[in-house]
Order: sequence, then C-alpha cells, then structure tokens
Amino acid sequence: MALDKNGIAQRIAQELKDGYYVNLGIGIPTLVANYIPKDIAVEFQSENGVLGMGPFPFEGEEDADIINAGKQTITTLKGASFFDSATSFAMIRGKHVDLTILGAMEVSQTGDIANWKIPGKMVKGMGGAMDLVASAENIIVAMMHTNRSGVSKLLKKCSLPLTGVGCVKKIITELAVMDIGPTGFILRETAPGVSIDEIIKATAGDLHIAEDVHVMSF
Amino acid sequence: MALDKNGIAQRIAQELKDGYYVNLGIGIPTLVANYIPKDIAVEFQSENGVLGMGPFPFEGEEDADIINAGKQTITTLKGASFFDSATSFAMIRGKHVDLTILGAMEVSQTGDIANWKIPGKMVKGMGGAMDLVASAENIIVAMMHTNRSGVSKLLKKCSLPLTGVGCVKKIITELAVMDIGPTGFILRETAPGVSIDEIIKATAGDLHIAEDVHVMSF
Amino acid sequence: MINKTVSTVSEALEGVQNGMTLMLGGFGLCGIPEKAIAELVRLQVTDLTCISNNAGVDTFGLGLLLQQKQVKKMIASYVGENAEFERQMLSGEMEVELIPQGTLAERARAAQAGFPAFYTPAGYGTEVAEGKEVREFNGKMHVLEQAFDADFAFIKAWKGDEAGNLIFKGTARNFNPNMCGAAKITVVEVEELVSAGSLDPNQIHVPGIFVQRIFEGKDYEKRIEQRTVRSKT
Amino acid sequence: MINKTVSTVSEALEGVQNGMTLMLGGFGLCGIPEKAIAELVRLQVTDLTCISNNAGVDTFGLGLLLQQKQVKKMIASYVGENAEFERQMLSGEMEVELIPQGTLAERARAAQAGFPAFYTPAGYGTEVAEGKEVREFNGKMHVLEQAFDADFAFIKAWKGDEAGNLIFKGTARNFNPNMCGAAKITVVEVEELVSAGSLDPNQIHVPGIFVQRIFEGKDYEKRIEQRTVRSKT
Repeated sequence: MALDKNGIAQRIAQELKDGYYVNLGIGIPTLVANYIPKDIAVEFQSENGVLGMGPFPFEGEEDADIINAGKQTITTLKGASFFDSATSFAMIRGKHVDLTILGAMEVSQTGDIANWKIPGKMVKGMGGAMDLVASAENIIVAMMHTNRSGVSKLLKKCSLPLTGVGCVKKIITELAVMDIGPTGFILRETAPGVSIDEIIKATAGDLHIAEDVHVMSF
Repeated sequence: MALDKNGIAQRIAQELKDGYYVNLGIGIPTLVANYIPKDIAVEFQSENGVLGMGPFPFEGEEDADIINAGKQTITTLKGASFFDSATSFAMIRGKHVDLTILGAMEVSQTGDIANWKIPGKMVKGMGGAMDLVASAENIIVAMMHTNRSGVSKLLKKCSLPLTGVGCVKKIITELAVMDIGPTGFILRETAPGVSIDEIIKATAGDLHIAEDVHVMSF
Repeated sequence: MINKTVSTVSEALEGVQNGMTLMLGGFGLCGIPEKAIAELVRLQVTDLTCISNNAGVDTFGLGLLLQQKQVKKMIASYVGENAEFERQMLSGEMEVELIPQGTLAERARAAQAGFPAFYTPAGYGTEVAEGKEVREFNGKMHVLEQAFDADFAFIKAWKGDEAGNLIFKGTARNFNPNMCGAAKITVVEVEELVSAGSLDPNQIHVPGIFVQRIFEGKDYEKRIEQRTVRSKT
Repeated sequence: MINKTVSTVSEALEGVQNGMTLMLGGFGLCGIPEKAIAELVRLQVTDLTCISNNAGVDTFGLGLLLQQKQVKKMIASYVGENAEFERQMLSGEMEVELIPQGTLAERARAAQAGFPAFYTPAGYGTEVAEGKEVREFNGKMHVLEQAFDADFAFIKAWKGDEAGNLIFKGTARNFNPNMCGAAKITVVEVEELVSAGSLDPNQIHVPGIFVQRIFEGKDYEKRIEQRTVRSKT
C-alpha cells in the first residue's frame, strides 16, 4: 500500500545523519521533524533567519516575531540563533546546510526540478527554493509520485519552468525511493505492498531497477 | 611660515561638516581629531571595526581588545558600535563614510595617489588605503609638500606604484590648500607667511592659481 | 554622536514621491515597517516600485498599498498570500519581478556594501537567468546579479538609539539589516527608542552610519500570519 | 543541538598538514588565535600559506611561525611590524601577496557565503588589478576578485557555546566572523566556553553552523602593540 504523507516523512527521516543541519520546505518536508531518530543530533534551519528551530509554541506563548519560512509561529531550542537573510543564505549557498528537503511539481531524470510556477496560473514565487537547489550538495525531493489526475511527476524532461538544473539527488514518494543515475531514475526501495510494476507505470521518465532493490523498512 | 603637522591638522579640521562620518589615516590625519569645531557632531570610523572612537584611554584603563587601525589602544564614545571587517568596508565601499583623510608619498595633478610601496624598499602593504581611495567621494590628502630631500610630492604623474586612480579631491600641506582641477592642481589657500612663488617652486605638477586665492584663516 | 532622530512618521518620510523605488524589510508580516506603510497609504504616493520579500496580505502590510493601487511594480521572492496582488498581476495592472530570496537579500547587501554586481549559482538554467550573463567558476555555472538601486529603505527594528544603532528581535530581523544603507535614505521605525549610550556597542546589529532617520512607533499590531500552536495537555 | 566542542588544542588542530592554506583572524595582535598559533609552532608544520590581515610581530602572533620558517606564502594587507618578515620577503624565502584590506575581508566572506567572485572598485589601476578582469559598472571601473579557498580557519572569539555560537569583544572581532565557515574546517578558540542555551539567540555574532570545532583557551596574553594612554591629571 502506498505511504501517506507521514509515511513519506518517516522514510525521509532515515536519511538524516548525526550532525546534519537541515532545511525543510513547506508541506511533507515539514513533517520530517516529527521523525528524527532519537540517537542523532540535527538542527533545523529556516531561511527567514533561525537555526535550531523547535516545535510549535504552546497555546498563548506564540510570538509574532518568531516564525519559520512558512510564516508559522515556532519556538527555538538550546543553542539556537537568529540572523539576517543575507547570513541565512550564506549558510545555504556556502553549503553549510547539509541537507535540503523540499517538495516539487516535477522532477526530471537528470535531476532538474520544477516547483515554483505554472504558466497561466497564479505564480506564488520561488521564495528560497532556487537558492536552495542551486547550492545544496544533498537535495531530497519529497512528493507524490503522480499528480491528482494520475499523471507522473517523474519525467524525462520537466514541462514546467525550472527551479534548478541537475540538482536533485534523491526522490522519495508514496511509492518509492529513487536516486538520479547517469541515464535515468534508479529505483532503490519500494513502499510496503507496492509492486515494481506499479512504480514503473507511475514513472514517465526512464527508470532503472537497482540490483538490490528492496522494500522500505521502518 | 609653513605650518607644522598640528597646523595642517587644524586646517583640515575646517573641512569637517556636521553629521560627517570620517576615517582618519595614520600620521597627520590622526591629529585632526584634536581640532573638531565645537558646534558640529562628527563620528570617527576606524576600519578595524569601530565607529564612534573617542580619545586614548586613561593610564591603566587600556583594553587590548579595543584598538584603532593604527593598533593604538582607544576608547569609545556614546553611540559607538563594534563590527566585523566586512561590515567596516561596507561602510567605506558603500560611501557611508563621508570623508577620508589620509597621508601620501605622491599625488598627481589628475588625483592619482601613491602611498603604499617604494620599489626595492620594504613594503608594508596598502592596508585599507586602496579600498578607502577607490570608494570615498571625498578624499583629502594630508602631507608635506616636499619630501625630506626637498623633492616635490605634487607631480604631473606619480612615479611610485599607485594606491588609487583619479580619486584625490583636495590636498592640504604645510604650505597650501589645493584642489584637483581639470588641468592640474588649483591653489586655493596659502599658509600664513608663505608666498605663492614658494608654493609654485615646491610643486612639480601644473599649478593654477585660483582667482580668489587667499591666506588660510584659523 | 550624530543624532538621527525625527519626531514623527511624516517627518521620517519627507521626500517620498510618486515613481520612487522603495525597499521594505520584513518576511511575511514579521518585521515589517507598519508605521511607514501606513504613512505611504496616507500620502497616496503612486507608481511605486517596491522591493520586499513578500507583498503582505490583503488587509495588512504591503497589501494596504496594493488596495490603493499605489504600486506599479513589485520585486519579491514570494507573493502567495494576497488575492488583490493576484488580481493586479494577472490583469497586468501591476508588473511583477520574482527573484530568488537569497539573491534578493544579497542584491540589498551589495547596494549597502558598494558592490555593483556578484555571481551567484541561484537561478542558473531558469527564467531568472534569462538575459543575464552566466559564467562558470570552479566547474559550476553562476548568474551575474546587480545591486539594487532604491530611493528609500523602510526598516523596522526592535530597539534603536539616537545615533541610529539598531537591534532586532527574533526572526523579525530578516531582510531589515541588509536593506539598511542600501537606499539613498534609510528610515527606521523602532518599538523602543533609547538614548545613545544605552545599547552595548558590542551588541549592535546595525551601526547608525547606515541609518538616516529613526523614530519610535506606538502600538505595533504585529499580526501573525499562521498561528500554529501545541496544546499544553 | 550539535555539539562542536573538543577538549584540547591538539584535537582542534587534527588534520593540519604541511602545505595547507590557513586563514587566521585578528587585526594586528588583537583577536588573534593565540592557542592555535602556539600549536602550529609545536606541530612544526611547514610550507603553509597563511591568509591574515597582518603577520604579527617578531615575538608574537604569526611572527612565531615566521621565526620557525613555517610559512611559504603570506597573503595580507599590511605587514609593517615585523623584521623577520621583512628579511624573508626581501631574501625571497617567503612569497608575499599584498591585497587591499576590504578585499581580504570580502574574499573571506565570499568563501563563507558561497560566492565564487565579486566586483570591487578597490585596487583598480594599481598593481593589485594586474592580470585580473576589470569591468565598468555605473561609470566606474571595478576589479573581479575571487573567494578564498582555505583548508583551515583559525578563529578567536570571546565567548562561545557548545553549539559553536560565538560572541566577540570590541575590535577583537575584526576578520574573525568573516573567516568562520570560509575554510573547509573552522576551529574556534574562546576565552569562555559556556553551555548551549546560555547565550541569547538574538545576540550571537556567528551561528554555530559556521564552526566545526570549538575549545576554551586559558591565560590569553592579548599583547598590546601600541599602548597609547592619557594621563589622568
């Protein structure tokens, strides 16, 4: 059975390593914070200017001056710091942030990503996404394998305006874990109860099956 | 009679305007701080990272962590701030510092300045001088008109390696106040008791006499 | 000490004219110059180009200027929270230039620090790089971006002193420090204006040299865009 | 919280090898990493390229490395206080690259912030611009300067916490914050190491993300180069 959003987040959390500074995008990526392995230390950076983000505040303790990049009220943990936007993107562009997890509308098999604009529709803007994808060494896309109409979001080539070129390293969807290989997507893991055929059908780009493909473990 | 170093500093101090942020170089420029007109507010910036410099500390109150760009122990005044070197040069390069006063080995009649290197001799380095002269809108050179051998330091063209090109606006020496004009130095003021002829003789570059040339007043 | 205080918001905004380019600090509704925006609405200046990370919401922040159709062009990184914005953009009434958030911050900082241009990897291979010089450094492609050139910067700080020294609070800092000194005139509003000498010189976020005018605002609304909380039980 | 503390200076300098490029904070003898320099002397590593605004004096600061002939190349803006330096430079034993002070600061900041290159007016028309691209922006000539590429950055802060967050004191700040995160490994020594949570998150000069290792040094000498005082009478 395909994973739900929390399942995707839970699988992504396995990618966190001790000592990682992590930037979480809006949507599924935000949920990753709920599944940090107990035995590792990670810190969350939000590009609006905070490192060491904690959980949401208790009711009545919210502070309009302390928010994340999703404009949500947050708290900070011990060792946190606040800083200006230029410093925040110095962390990102300077590769001090170890892992970026973000959503996407489309990913191509060469690692291109499109997640900011649908021509003819309202454009919300790229926010920090273009800086994040152009800079991070380690980018994981968290998204549904297909859109609501069942059309694959894993393509040979993106059809939407790009956010970044050749930057995605790994994609984790409700169906699968895939890497970007030299000639297409590489299927590494399948969601419990999801067949390889199902994943092939849902993937419009070239998909290679890794020799050691296996079922995700939680 | 030619001015002494304090006299030069005193005349330069007349160039200060209310609200000016000023960077003072080492040597004669440092003395300018002693002659600030009483009715104006100026703040001194030192490029090692302090704005709002005050006088030297009282004996026993010196702090190794609070120095100026000449590595001298200093104090700070009310409203002072400390900052990093990149921010310090943002103030300079971004033209937030209103006036730079510095010494020179040579100045050319097109406003070139040489003050950091004598080939074949020990080179101390340019420090912040190249940033200062390349950035400041308003640069006054404070120096002796001739070197110890009596050779003019006001030239058609600098012979020493340059610190900056076409940047000097005004030169104040023990003999005269001069501007840089389109075709040479322009003599504006003479030191008390110094003849125009004396200044002409001490100036190797082209020197025009301003119509309203007059004696410096103190 | 050079005193930067002005007593009223109208004094602080003296010289703002139709057609000017304004930078405004803030991220979402956090750390926005509420008083300056209210005064811009009152002044009814039009044809403004606004540089700001976001465009507020319909009833607060820059949205108030949009309601009055005072904005000719918006330069921002994310504008998703504003229906009137969407209408004006889709109808072509307002021009919109969307740029990466880090590029926005650095174009402000470049203006502040006197750098005309810099190379950044952000936006390479996308619409953002169209018409711009691209160049390889260390095997990676970069885009040449230019410093902003604005008439006024409107900044909101937490505390400030008479000399214009500023301290920000929490994430209300955001673009505010980078925009100080990035325009011809920088106007700062603070929640608390203190006398020179009351702030620790070691703990100033923005030295007063980057500020031309400072005033204290009263009764900040500081609206929260997404109130997210945990229950205590 | 990601803990960056190491217990000894030798642990902090693990991995330093002959031929490496090092950045060192400090202006004159103010804010220099005394403990790291002492350990570099003890380690007897050679053929070092040192990036630092100054080169110390004969008996303190980087001068100690020069005495041991450990430095192959010095990149600095001002080196006038050091006789051994002069001897090695004039004899050709040591290579010296002098660069403008603001360019030095910004090449560090560019490395920290992931900018490969930037245009600055400093040095145009001088030896400093020789062999470099020059370009006109807004009617003024600029020089293209590149980010530094160093193996280690040695930083001295006043206070730091376990997470690597730093606070500097007075003008001992100088290049230190700009060099944090500008090398592959940033090593910080502090006068006082405190537990995470004891520093105000609003008052951190350098967030811990830019720091790999932090340790507390004892008995700082903090030598004064030019003791200038007024008499109280």
